[in-house]
Amino acid sequence: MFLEIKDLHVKYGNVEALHGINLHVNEGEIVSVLGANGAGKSTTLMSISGLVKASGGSIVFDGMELSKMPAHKIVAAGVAQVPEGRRVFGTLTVHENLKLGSFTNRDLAHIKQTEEWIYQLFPVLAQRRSQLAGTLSGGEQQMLAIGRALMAKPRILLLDEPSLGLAPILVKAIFKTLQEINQSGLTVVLVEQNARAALRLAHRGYVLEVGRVVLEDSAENLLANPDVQNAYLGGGGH
Amino acid sequence: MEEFFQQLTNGLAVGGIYALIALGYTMVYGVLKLINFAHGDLFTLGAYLGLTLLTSLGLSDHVGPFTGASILALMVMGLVAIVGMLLERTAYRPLRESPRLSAVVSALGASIFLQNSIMLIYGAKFYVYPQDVLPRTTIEIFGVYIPLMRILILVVSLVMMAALYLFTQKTRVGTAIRAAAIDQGAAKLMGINVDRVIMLVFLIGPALGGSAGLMVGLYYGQINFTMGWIYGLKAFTAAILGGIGNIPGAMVGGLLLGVIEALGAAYISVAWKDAIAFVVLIAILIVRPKGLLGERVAEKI
Amino acid sequence: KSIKIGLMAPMTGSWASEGQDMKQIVELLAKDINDKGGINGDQIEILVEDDGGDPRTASLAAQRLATQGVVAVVGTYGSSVTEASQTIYDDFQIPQVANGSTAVRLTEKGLKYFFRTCPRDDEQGRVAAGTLEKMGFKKVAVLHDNTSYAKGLAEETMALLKDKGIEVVFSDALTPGERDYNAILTKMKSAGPEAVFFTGYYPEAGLLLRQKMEMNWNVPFLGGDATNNPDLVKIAGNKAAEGFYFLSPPVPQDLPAQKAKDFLAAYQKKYGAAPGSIWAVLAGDGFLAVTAAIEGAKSTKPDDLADYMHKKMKDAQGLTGTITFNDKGDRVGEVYKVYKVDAEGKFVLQP
Amino acid sequence: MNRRNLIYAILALVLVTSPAYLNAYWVDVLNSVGLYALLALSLNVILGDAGMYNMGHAAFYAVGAYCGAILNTQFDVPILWALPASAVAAGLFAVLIARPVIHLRGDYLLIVTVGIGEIIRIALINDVFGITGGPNGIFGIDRPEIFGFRIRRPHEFFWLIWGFVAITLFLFHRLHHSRFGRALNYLREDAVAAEGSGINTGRYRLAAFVVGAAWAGMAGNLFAAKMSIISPESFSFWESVVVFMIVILGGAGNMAGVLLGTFLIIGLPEMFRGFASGRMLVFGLVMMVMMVVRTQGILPPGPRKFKFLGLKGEGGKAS
Amino acid sequence: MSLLTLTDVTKTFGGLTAVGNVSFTVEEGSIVGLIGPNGAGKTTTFNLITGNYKPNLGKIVFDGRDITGLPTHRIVTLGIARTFQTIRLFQRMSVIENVLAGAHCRMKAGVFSGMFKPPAERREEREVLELALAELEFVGLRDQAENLACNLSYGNQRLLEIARALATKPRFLILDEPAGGMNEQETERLLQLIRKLRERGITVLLIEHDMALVMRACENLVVLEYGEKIAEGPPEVVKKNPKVIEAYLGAD
Ligand SMILES: Nc1ncnc2c1ncn2[C@@H]1O[C@H](COP(=O)(O)OP(=O)(O)OP(=O)(O)O)[C@@H](O)[C@H]1O
Ligand SMILES: Nc1ncnc2c1ncn2[C@@H]1O[C@H](COP(=O)(O)OP(=O)(O)OP(=O)(O)O)[C@@H](O)[C@H]1O
Ligand SMILES: CC(C)C[C@H](N)C(=O)O
Ligand SMILES: [Mg+2]
Ligand SMILES: [Mg+2]
Repeated sequence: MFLEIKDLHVKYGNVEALHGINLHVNEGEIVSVLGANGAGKSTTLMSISGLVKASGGSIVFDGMELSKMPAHKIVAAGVAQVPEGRRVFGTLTVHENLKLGSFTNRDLAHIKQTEEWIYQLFPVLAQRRSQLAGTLSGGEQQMLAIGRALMAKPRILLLDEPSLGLAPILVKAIFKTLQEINQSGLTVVLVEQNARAALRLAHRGYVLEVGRVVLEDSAENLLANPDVQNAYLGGGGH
Repeated sequence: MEEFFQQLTNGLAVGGIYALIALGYTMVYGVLKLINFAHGDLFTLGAYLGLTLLTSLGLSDHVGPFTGASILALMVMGLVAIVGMLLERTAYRPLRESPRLSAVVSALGASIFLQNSIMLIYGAKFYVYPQDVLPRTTIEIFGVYIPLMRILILVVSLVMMAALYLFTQKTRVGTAIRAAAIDQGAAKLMGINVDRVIMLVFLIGPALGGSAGLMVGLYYGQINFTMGWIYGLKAFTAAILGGIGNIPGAMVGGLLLGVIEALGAAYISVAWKDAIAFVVLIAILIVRPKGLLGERVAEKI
Repeated sequence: KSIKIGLMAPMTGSWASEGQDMKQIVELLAKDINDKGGINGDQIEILVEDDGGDPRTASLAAQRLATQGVVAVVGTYGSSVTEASQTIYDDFQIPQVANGSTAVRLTEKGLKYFFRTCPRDDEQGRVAAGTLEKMGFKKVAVLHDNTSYAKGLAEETMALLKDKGIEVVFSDALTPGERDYNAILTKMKSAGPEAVFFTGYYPEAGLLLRQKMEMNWNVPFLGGDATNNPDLVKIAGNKAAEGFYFLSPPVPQDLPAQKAKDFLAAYQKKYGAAPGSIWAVLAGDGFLAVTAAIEGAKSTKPDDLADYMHKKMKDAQGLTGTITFNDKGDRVGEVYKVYKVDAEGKFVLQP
Repeated sequence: MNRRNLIYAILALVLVTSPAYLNAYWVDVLNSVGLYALLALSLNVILGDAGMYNMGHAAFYAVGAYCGAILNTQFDVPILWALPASAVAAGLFAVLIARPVIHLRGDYLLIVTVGIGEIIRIALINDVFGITGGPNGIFGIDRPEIFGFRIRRPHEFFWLIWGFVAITLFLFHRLHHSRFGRALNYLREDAVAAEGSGINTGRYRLAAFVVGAAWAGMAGNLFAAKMSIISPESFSFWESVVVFMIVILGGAGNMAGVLLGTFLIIGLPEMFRGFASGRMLVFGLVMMVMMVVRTQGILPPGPRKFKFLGLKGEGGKAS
Repeated sequence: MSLLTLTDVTKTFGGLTAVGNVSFTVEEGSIVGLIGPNGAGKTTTFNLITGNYKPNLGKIVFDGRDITGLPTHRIVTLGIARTFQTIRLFQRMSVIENVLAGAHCRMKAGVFSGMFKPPAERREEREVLELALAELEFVGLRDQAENLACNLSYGNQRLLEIARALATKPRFLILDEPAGGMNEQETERLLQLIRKLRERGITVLLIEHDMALVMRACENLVVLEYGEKIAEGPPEVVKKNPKVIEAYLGAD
């Protein structure tokens, strides 16, 4: 198994946010994680990346135990994340942000090539190459955050609400891109509020509720599940 | 006119020292947003360690004055860097996630601690560097007297600034330092070892401060355990003047502050010179609220 | 039962070496008296408080001494530090004998319990102006450091110089505690004085001399009594210090009295070196004045002591000569002398 | 809640009875603590409540002290009568100097206030307008008199100073729980959002400075009355730093914390006297350790409590 | 009657024209949507209306009064309130304290009445507390009143921003992506809330990328691209506009 999370517990101070999550991702899959606000989706992704430390359980990625590894080593092992709230480096330029994405990657030719590819993917970014990231519009920053994560040449990409604040046309474009890069072999974990679009893209999905996994199934089954429809797909849909 | 140029060189010499200390200040500030009030005391420590090493090793007798001084400088920088790193570990690291001013108070505590440690170890009296460690030649150009030491101070500051600037702007690690300065969490997500980056910064900053201390000892000869306080404040002022966090800014701010002081003393009043310097500082900040070279990103709302 | 006498001295801060000497001298003198059976049969106990050479610390130190039952206090060194403690001792009615604080004002307030064993700056100003006149200078620069002592002395002297028709071509204040005084020296040089009178303290004087030499400026320098400390030569270096004049009561090795010679020998024996400056020795005088008063008045009551010292004490034996106080609490007698630093850095009394 | 009030009451009682069993020295230490408490409480309005980095508070203290001293020595105004004048002088001074720099953020404001403090000190040393007495300062300030009773000894000053602290606590507590107090907190948390909520942030920045300065001015007046001599050294940069440390260490924005901070920073070094010359070393160490252990300050402020009971739409739900 | 009118408003950053010659009006009592691609200048337009930025050119008239260049707090007092695209609550303060921030501009007490608490001050305090609780009730956060803002979930934080804005007693409310980060169920509740706002007589200007929400909530849309207005009209019409489809909606 590519990524396997077993009985993951996470605490913020004294409050436990995750009460034993079990989740796995196979190589080449897109796995979607759904859940209401505060269910623990972001916390799960952050503990995979090592930014919050697990208080119990294990996270194994390609045979490596991540839960005890420092964050920078996890990234070097091939885990990249597009964090919630984008967190681009505001006073650095777009170009420098992308450069930093490839911090663990020393293959210069590949870096250049990926950067060009990202500029094709998001032409606005090419125009804004030397603008400071902090002055980009919300959507532009989101594109930059995705581009930056791709620069790391990851083996697994964790996305935390990538469609947040993006224009519909871009949401479509990004989801299409995700599908493409997935088809070229990249494994993807996708956290989304836009559940319908996410499930259409994903192979499998998980539903989180207050720090626990309450449902796990194939994407089609989840889409068809009346509970899921009620809770996350806004009932009837359009 | 002669007097003007003489005063200008006087100011540049003082400013060179300010700049050197300010570089270390700005370096640390840039990453941790921490006003390291203990920086001035690391500077003092540099001066004292320099004196101890100088008198106990007698380096220049063996290898010549300049090589001796360079080796001495490296040793002092190394030792002060270690103290700086320990300081970061004990007094600043636990405060990384807490309000900024908490760390400032911890830094003030560290400053008091360091200053009094030096006093207890060396005693409260003035110490005097041996004279003529470096040749004390003064050259005269068109009636302007320039001691060689001053040229040395300026050159060292400029070289350090250029090196630091290139390092932070052009290298991979330098970019990592800047990224960590903005958002440590996001930097970790880039695979940057943030603890290492901060440690590095706390090696470089104090080392620069220590080297400035040694320089002051060698040039002025007289040191005492409280001197870091005034120098630290001046250097902090210089860093702000140039735009804190900005490396060329520290240089510009330092030199400018030195020159303002000298010209203020020369043409207005010696007794008021510090007040004049602050008035100029305030005037500049009113016009440029982020200092001379500080970044001026309008906050995106 | 023992008699407690307080000593307030700069044990830390920039004048710490003076404070250390003061303590050693007073303690040695006290031991001497105790060994001989004390005063009126009582042993003496010395309580030392650090004033840090700083007025605020001094006011706390004074409070502390005042509440520990001392009958009198000796000290302290700098005028501004003494001034901060004066009213406190006065409120507690404790006689205070300062040893280095020469500012005129201190005894002009009509405080009943304040005395000093050092001379006053009006005398020092007179000697300074006289010396400059005698040396034949027509244009002088006066520099102080904006402490109350230094500024007072500078103003005193300038007024006298004006009367003598000597032009003051430059007068300003430096900031003590800095390292680089080139800007001031450059400015002063361009005013073209024939001599410079610096009224500040020795750490700055040393730097001024050294930097003056580095800019190849050979103007004679005269210093006030606060430059009288061997550290001056260490800071400036022998070469730069050579030829520096300063005013001071006689330095320890020039004290004529046999009592002083004996004491200095004993001191040297005990501590390995002679006291650095005269000021610490004057603290010894303060202590001797207090003990003489206790002995003479046969009392430790503040009013008795103060009265005795003001009116009855005549030519009590001190280290620097005999001690008599006038109504204001000032010591009677002219003591300022001119010294010059020689090539070895020794202080040589000028005829 | 009730337990906390009980603790406060006990502590207040201990303090009020302390002159009965402390000697003059320790009472004087308490007086010192009281004066610094006033200063720290006034700085707390600027630094703690409004979040503006002011490291030049000694400037306002100085203006108040000199105003009182000059009125007293030159115009024979009884020193306590000059109290309002000291407040007004320091407040006006704050309006003058703070207005142009009030928009500066964070560390830039910090260094500017340091600068203002230094400019004032240097001006005092150089005897501006010929009324400050230069380095000598002003001496011969009358002892304060209340109802014909002349205050001289530490035990007498204790009541004057701590009485003033009590009044200050009472008024500032109310101010904190008012529209003004809340506005300063909004400003501290997020100025853009505060402005966007309709708060005139510029005006409140200035107002915070004026209130803080006026109070520091009155503290200065009391200081002058107590010392009977003031000089520029009493208003050095270090004084500003000490007050700054008190506020942050105690818990910026919480008056109980600030008071506790004052006792620690001003009182503790006195207790360390046993360490002789090492006492400042211990002090520095203790400060580092306290900050590291209590990273938010010893008693950080909490959210305000409101009584919802009895309001419209409240079905008797107690809070 | 039109409540807000923008006439040829332009804002540049350095060489970049974020908003260029934009004109539109908002009728009193309506709900208008402002849409457009990322970086089109929507948020900037909001910031111009609320005085966070000053326009380089053009005029903004609110309720017959020229508000161009007025400071933000004045504009709020005149009756325009807003929420922020990136949440800007007073995170370490309680929910009720956050709402009281909005009520500030409707109060009078100053320093002295704060210290001396005359009856008028006490009455005023009680009134705003009631107002604040009522607004919390309105957005459904009444039971969170004493919680810290940072402890609220993302969606609830957005609602709290709305409550704070409402406490300023606005006539005109500007919402910048209020549904961002909400799931569909929460979005549905938001839609109800926006409709209730209109019932209270508050005019709403809304930026949102959630087309489902925009289509259902708004009666009029203004579309920006590259800082310029490219379309305007009722949702059904705008939706079919080829320019809008190409630039913003994308073809299905
Ligand atoms: N830094 C933090 N400190 C304390 N508690 C936190 C922190 N971050 C998250 N939490 C709490 O942990 C829980 C899970 O939060 P998390 O952010 O993982 O949820 P989420 O599913 O990503 O929600 P959303 O859809 O709002 O992004 C919530 O109760 C939240 O309040
Ligand atoms: N303070 C600023 N400095 C420089 N450029 C800015 C600034 N604010 C905005 N911009 C630029 O102006 C343009 C418009 O930004 P704005 O935030 O208004 O877009 P938006 O329409 O709200 O986009 P989104 O839907 O992504 O939030 C963007 O290209 C952005 O980079
Ligand atoms: C002890 C002396 C050197 C000090 C100086 N005379 C003063 O009054 O301050
Ligand atoms: Mg999340
Ligand atoms: Mg926007």
